[in-house]
Amino acid sequence: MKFLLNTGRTIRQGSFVERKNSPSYQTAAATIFMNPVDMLEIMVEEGDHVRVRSDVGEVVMQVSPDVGLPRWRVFVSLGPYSNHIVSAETHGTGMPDFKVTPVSIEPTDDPVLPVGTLMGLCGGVPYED
Amino acid sequence: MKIEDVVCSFCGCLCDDLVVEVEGTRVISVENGCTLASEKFLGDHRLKTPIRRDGNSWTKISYDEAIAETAEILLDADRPLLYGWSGTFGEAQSVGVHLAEILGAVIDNTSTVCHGPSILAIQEVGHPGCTLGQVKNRADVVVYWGANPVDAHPRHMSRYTTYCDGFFRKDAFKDRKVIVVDVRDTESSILADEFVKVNPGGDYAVLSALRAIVRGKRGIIPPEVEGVSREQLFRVADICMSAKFGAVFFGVGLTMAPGKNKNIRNAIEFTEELSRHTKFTISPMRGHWNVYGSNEVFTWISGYPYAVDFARGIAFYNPGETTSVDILKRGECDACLVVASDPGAHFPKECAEHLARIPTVQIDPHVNVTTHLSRIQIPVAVAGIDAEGTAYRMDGVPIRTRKLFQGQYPDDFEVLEKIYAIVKEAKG
Amino acid sequence: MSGLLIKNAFVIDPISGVKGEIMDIAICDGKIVEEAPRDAEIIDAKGHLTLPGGIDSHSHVCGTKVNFGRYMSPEDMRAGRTARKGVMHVTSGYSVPTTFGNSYRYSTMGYTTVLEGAMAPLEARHTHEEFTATPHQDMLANTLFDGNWSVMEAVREKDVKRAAAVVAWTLSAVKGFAIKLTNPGGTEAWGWGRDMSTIHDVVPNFEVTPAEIIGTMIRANELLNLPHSVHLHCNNLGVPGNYRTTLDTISLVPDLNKDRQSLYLTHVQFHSYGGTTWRDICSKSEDITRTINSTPHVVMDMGQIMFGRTTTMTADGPMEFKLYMLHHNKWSNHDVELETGSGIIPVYYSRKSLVNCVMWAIGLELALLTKNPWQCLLSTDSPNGAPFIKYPEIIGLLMSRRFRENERKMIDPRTEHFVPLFAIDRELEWYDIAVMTRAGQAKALGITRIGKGYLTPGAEADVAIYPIKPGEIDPSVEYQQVVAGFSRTLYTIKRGRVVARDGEVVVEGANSTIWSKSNVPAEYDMGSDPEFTRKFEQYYTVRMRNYPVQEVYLPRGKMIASEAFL
Amino acid sequence: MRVILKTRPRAKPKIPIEAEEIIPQNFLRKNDIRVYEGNKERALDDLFFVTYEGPAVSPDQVEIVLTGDTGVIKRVGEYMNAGRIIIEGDIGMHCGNFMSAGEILIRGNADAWLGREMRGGHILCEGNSGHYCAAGYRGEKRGMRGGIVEVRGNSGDFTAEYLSGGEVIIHGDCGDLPGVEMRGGTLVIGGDCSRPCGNMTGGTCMIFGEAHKFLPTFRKNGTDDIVYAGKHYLMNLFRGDVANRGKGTLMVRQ
Repeated sequence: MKFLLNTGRTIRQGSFVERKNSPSYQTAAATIFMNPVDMLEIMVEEGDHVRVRSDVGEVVMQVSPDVGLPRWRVFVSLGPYSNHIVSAETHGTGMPDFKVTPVSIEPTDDPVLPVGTLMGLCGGVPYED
Repeated sequence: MKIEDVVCSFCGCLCDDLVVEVEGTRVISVENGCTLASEKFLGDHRLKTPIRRDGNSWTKISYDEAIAETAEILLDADRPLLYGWSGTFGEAQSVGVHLAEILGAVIDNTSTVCHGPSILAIQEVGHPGCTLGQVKNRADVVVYWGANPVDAHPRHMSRYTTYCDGFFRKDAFKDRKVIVVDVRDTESSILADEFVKVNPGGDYAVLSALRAIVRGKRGIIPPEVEGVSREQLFRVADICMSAKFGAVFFGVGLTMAPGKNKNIRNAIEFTEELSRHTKFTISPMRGHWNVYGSNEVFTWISGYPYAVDFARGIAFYNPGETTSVDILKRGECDACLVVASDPGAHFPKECAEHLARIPTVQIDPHVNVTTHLSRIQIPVAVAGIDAEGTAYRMDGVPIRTRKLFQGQYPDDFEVLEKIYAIVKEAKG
Repeated sequence: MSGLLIKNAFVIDPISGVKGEIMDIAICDGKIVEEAPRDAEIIDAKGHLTLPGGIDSHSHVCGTKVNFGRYMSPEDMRAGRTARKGVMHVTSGYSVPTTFGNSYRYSTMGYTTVLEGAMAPLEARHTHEEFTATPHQDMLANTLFDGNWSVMEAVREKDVKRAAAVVAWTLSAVKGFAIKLTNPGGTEAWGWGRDMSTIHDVVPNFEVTPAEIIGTMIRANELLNLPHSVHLHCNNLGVPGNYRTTLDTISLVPDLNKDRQSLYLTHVQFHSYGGTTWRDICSKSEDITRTINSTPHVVMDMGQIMFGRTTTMTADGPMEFKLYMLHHNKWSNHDVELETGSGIIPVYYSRKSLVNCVMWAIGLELALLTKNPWQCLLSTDSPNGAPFIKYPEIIGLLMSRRFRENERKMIDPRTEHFVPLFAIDRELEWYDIAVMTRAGQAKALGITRIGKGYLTPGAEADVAIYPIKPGEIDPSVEYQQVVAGFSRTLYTIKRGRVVARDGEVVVEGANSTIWSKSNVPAEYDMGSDPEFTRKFEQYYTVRMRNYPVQEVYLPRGKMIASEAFL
Repeated sequence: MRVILKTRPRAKPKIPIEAEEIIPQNFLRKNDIRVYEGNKERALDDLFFVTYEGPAVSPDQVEIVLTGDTGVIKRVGEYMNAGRIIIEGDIGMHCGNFMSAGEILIRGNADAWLGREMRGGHILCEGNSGHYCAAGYRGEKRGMRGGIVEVRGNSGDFTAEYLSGGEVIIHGDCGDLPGVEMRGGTLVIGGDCSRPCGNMTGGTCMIFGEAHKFLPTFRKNGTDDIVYAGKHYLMNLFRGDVANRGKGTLMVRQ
């Protein structure tokens, strides 16, 4: 199913910014919020994993319901997971389209990757503290 | 030991009324702060020593080694990028600009992915603004547009707007009308007297419509503009025009939406239009602690607030070209120094991939997402906790942070000065 | 001991009564002395014009609004860009240059001391940070009190002593130098989008008038025994017919100080307009100077405008909004809680605009019609009238009637019907220029007491040697040489050290920041006044303890202490 | 005279080259043309194989041909006032900045800021152009003031921003907000675009494709039969942007 991805600050993501290797940060940054009707439609429940795909990449996240979101709109806090699927195109302004990325979402059994592993996919070497 | 009037170093509010209790080199309690402040002060997850990536593993190295290697990496580069700066204090930012100047580097701060578009808009039409106390004491209408203070600036409403009494607003909660404009319901929109829900990417059209209404052109407005009814647009315009003192606060919901700087420009011109009828001001909700300070410091030294390219010796500025995301996306830079920020977390994947490809050095107290992409990381004291210096609040008010205890880490200023000294020696 | 001996200098030192004679100047450890140390370095001035270091008593170079002027003007930054070279940092900017750009340009013009015209106390730390990055000039900050709530409350209570106490606490907290009033009362009214149109209008909610604020502050200033007088930007700046406001204001001023003026009026050009609209605006410089000539206890600066583009910036928020309504370019405004405001817009002064031509003429007339050069100092209110790099051209215009006549041919021909300029024959002399660019400033600012503005033993060794031989050129004819000469010194010497030579800056520089502290009796210490502190904590958005500027921001702070008569 | 500049292979091919000295007038009298690779100054020979063919006595007789990996070369043709530049492939940003006369032909694509603040002359891009084609500079009140920029392919966002004079013709589609802040001159869009002419105060914009997300602040002003490039079109006329002074003309094909 097609969705429009919006990203932004959340207090939970903000709370764990200085512990980015922690499971709490992972949970805060890799949760995708979705209208409950949409969840029914793609047959996922709270905590289930989904694969989110855009033109530039794909990433696995876990779902959480949010009735405040209109249908076909999803929200992820800013961070490495949402940025895995946001394009670096800035339209000559320096600023990527963090607010409007078209994505498709489907259920998956794959795990949500830890931050270090995700950066490993980008060519980095995970550092475990 | 209890320390009063402590300045928080998390967001652009720079709340300076925290009471922090310290035992030795640990913070044990925080009063008055929001959740973000508490986490910041109580957090105890520092990187202990400088580290270096050797192949697929990490080794601990000394500060001297780390600093010497960093200088070498920067000196070897043909197009180094110095990015970050908002998490540190002005004195360190100043060394950073001079380092960029001597290296012929590009220096950019986190405005690039925050309020960079606001700066571009201000450069087109200016900025009718004020300090936060003006709003606190006077405002009877407050508009949050594309901003969610409850999550991003948790005390903004209680220190400056909705819940804060002022000299001319003795009962703020009753005396002020709050309008929230956003694409989704948020914790902040629940608190609004008037919630305007706009289609994603529709802000520009809504602002144009509001401007036309304020100019007396109601007749042209169609029944609906980007999900907002004509009746609501009229109502919002009327509330604004009948305000005695109105204040617009806008967030990244506006700067990041399609149209970017043009959205902000439209919001500023809306404010200017209102200024012909009554008193109105507009202010960006600057996010990352001292990001506004980095704009200030960059400006008085180089003339430009961010995205400054010294490759040709003189300062050149052109966001979209000299901004970090663009430079990384195009694979231009051949070395990167990251200071007090986390592009690994906050830049799109293509940028992270380039950071991993080139020698990236990070100066930061904590392990963060960029750590995994770096070659070297140098841990430093945390600004506002064990390091002190100047920071600028979102409205331009400069405040000096306190050093709560003497820790074991050098601060950003000391580390950067050492790198600068080596570079200066080499450059003559 | 480091010494320097300047030989064969053609010295004009008005404060010491030297009106142009060839002499030697001996310097030791940053001071002028009777005799230079034996190993002193020698500079042969070869008869060139040698003056005390230039002093700018009203310029906008550092602080929140200046930096915002830079921030919002990347187009301005495209001019004047230089790369790092030797000890010089990168510079950018034409009308609002970067701090190093300002500093180097002033230095090559022989200026060693600069007063920042307007500092909002709440944002003082910013001004001091930029002072540190303006390394070649000793800096002073006028501190804004025009919309200060505590001051207005004291004025309302007719309590001069309390007003003085608020000033004393604030100056000492923010390391300010003097009292600045910018459109007094008007900046508070602007908090509601309003303004003051006469000095007898009532400030909303505070029930005081500009006249009462000005009168009280002049007396408070003298109670505090501050080095400088009140420094006033009158109400109604830039409004046709505003000369009446200016004359009304001058009539308020008592003569209270034997050493200097009791009121300093800044950028008076902008306050000397007759007429009722932009269509019939005319010069009222004769009325203004007639009054100044008979009021020796008032000193003014010109606020000359020069043609070309620049950026206007002032604490006078409402005025900038009016200007924006005329220009429709870009407009910034920044109100500062409980204190003051500010505004910025870019402008272009055009020779084709009659209004601009009238403004241009008025500034020159003020200088030419004021009999006593100590009462009319040279300024452009930089960058409002023009960037300070235009000073040499202004000197040329003042010294040469021919230069003025040549300009007359290029401006709107109707100008002469609205201004008396072209009927004025006076050409100023070297001595007048020396007064109007340093000695007069030193005296008006009250900083001769710390060795500024003269060259006799005991003075600070701030010296400018210009490539001009006064006996050998006729400024009336060879005005271009005058302009060139004042643009670039042979040597600029700051605190006994050569800082610039032939237009090139040769050392990194380390300035001082000069500030005032008036010692008040304990009962007038606002820091422990319950009412003052209660209101502070309630209405400001920073804690009182976080407000004062720490000593660390003034690495070479120089305090002028005085005893208050409270 | 024909000057052929073929790029040499480079160790770090993504580092941009700045080459504002590559303009016809310089090749007539200047023999030490400098170019910049990142923060390093280079001689022209360091980065290009240079061949000269034939003589020239005035700059309008100079033709410069750029070939090879030219897509990262910035500022070619800046302040050009005569002659001709032919780019066989792509060209980097700011091609033809401030040019006042002469001709630039780009056979490939042009990166952003093509013809920025152009005063006169002619730029033809056979491929696509990037964002801010024929636009202004940050903070400046006026963008392109004269001359012609013609793009055969598509153009990016903010095309002709602050256009004040001259003509911009995009045969293909434009991105978002073409003609934004426009105050004079003519913008012609052959294909589609979105949100045209936001905040325009003057000038004329013609759109022959679809105008998506049309702004609510343009006033319908009837229709008109116009002739463009020898053909008749029935156009819907609009005046706007009434969020501002509203003195611009926007035409969209019916």
